[in-house]
Amino acid sequence: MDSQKLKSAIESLLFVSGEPMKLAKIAKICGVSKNEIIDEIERLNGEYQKEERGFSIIRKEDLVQLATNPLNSEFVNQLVSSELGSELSRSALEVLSIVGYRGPITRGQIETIRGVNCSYVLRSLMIKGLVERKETADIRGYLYEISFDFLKTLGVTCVQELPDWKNLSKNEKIQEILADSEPETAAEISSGGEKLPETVS
Amino acid sequence: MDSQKLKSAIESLLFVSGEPMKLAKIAKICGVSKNEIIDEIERLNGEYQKEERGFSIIRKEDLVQLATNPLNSEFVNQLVSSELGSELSRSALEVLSIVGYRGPITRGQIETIRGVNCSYVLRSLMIKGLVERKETADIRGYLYEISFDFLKTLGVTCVQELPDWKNLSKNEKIQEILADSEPETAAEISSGGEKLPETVS
Amino acid sequence: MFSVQLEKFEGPLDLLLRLIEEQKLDITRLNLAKVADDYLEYIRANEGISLENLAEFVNIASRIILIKSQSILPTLEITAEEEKEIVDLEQQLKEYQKFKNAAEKIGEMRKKGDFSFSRDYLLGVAAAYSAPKNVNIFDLKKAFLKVVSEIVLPEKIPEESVREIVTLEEKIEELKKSLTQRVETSFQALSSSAKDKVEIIVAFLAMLEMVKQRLIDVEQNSLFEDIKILKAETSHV
Repeated sequence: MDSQKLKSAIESLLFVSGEPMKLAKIAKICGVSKNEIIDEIERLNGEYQKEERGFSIIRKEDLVQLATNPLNSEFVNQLVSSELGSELSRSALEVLSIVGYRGPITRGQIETIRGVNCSYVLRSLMIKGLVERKETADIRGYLYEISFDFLKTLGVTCVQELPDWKNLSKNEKIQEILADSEPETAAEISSGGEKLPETVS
Repeated sequence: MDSQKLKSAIESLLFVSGEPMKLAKIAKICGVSKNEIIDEIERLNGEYQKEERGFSIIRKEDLVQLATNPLNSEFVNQLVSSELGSELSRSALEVLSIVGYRGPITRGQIETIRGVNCSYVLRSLMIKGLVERKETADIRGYLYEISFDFLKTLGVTCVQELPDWKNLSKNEKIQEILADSEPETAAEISSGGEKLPETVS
Repeated sequence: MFSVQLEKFEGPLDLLLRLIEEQKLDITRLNLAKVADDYLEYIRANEGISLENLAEFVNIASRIILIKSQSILPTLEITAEEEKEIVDLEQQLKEYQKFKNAAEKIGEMRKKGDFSFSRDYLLGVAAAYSAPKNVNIFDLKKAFLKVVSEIVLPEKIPEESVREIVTLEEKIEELKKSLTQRVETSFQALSSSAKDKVEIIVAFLAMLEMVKQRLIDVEQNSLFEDIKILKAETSHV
């Protein structure tokens, strides 16, 4: 692989990976030696600095990670605080209510109920700490539920205290649509897997 | 802010956001006009392409998202698995094309073009996250449009890069048929025009 | 002869386009008439059509019958509304063909697998509890009720389509009735204005074609009497 292509591949890999990547892993994926990766990464980082790009590569021994240029931290902080502090969208509120009345529940089931992909909404609810998830041992993958913090904010001790919970949590329409798409949901989980990363940290 | 600094800030913001960002939001954070952002993003994307970088900026209407260069997918694929690449049925591809070239579009309009009910196909495309919908204030109900994820699975940066875009996106004859079939009222259906019934609402 | 018979078609346009493309024909009124028999035959056989799409197949069938009838008996009068329906169908098919071709191209692009990947939302940002303003338990209940109200159970689709079919069948009955009348008129007109016997024979053959199509039945009491044209007894469509 020529230097240009290798640089491009490294950028793509570091961009997508949320966690620090082992040099050896990058080398293996690109089919070149670790030293070539080290050289290329140094060259890349030099370019980022010289051209004042928005990125910078952080290296600690055998691990590398793509991050933002510290000079832009003012803008980045503004973005993060506005995202975290933003009001709940209508779809966020809907997903939240499904997690409240039907949780613990899988992403696939939430999507079956709403008929819309929910991966982004769920992720934003988790980052805001309103929803938590736990891993199951079976094929269902992750189960989502309302966080303890959010319950406290709502002034209840458990979801069962949500208005009309007993009745609404057993809603027939929801039971029916979930039963209808049972095989479909199972297949999706086994073939696709969760798009969300392992950790939100 | 000079062009170099602005470019850098945009890169950092898009990197951290991960999700599509509104042009207006970037403009607000950077304290410049929306047009300056548009210009800078076009310049950035040009650079990415010319220099074969690992990035690519995807744009849809007022939203932009930073993603990887599609030419690096063989490497990135080894790192993350995408659930978006699963094989689609012929009918799903037809609906996707119509939504892609003609969106935002109502379900009734899609059905006028295909001559057949599309509610099930649309639902599954929305659950997959390939199609999105937005509610309208008027009687048309939902408008469907293509998602960023769909554009990413084709490796294009905007809908205008879809094959034969010019020919398929605007067509007077089809506009006419669509105009004829709208609004959809009970009276029109029972009179048996070329309109298809809205069986699900 | 009828290789599409066993295939499952998603809609009438899908089927029509396939019949036309199979014979490498352009989308024209004349060619629609040519594939009319196959189209009607497919609907008669019926097996490949899902219940929820039957209404659409039947709806287009009424136009196909009209196109066919007119190609056999050019003097057949059709209303302005019917004419518009036929023109619209041609147009619709042409448009559908474009999107069908585009869908194929898009399918190929996806198969190539040159995907772009993005990062997850706020990846690397620490989760921090931020309570939403002005959301209480009753907002959650309200949102949940909205979610429930928007659920559409799949069973409803065929049920409503069946109701639709009933009205469409009535519509086709109507069409047949009016066709029969018009055929009768146009046969008489045709044969009375015929310059020679050849023209009468042509008209007669046209009528027989319609009999074959089960659109009409003919009745002749004795050899040289007038031929009566009746509505077909058996209705297949």
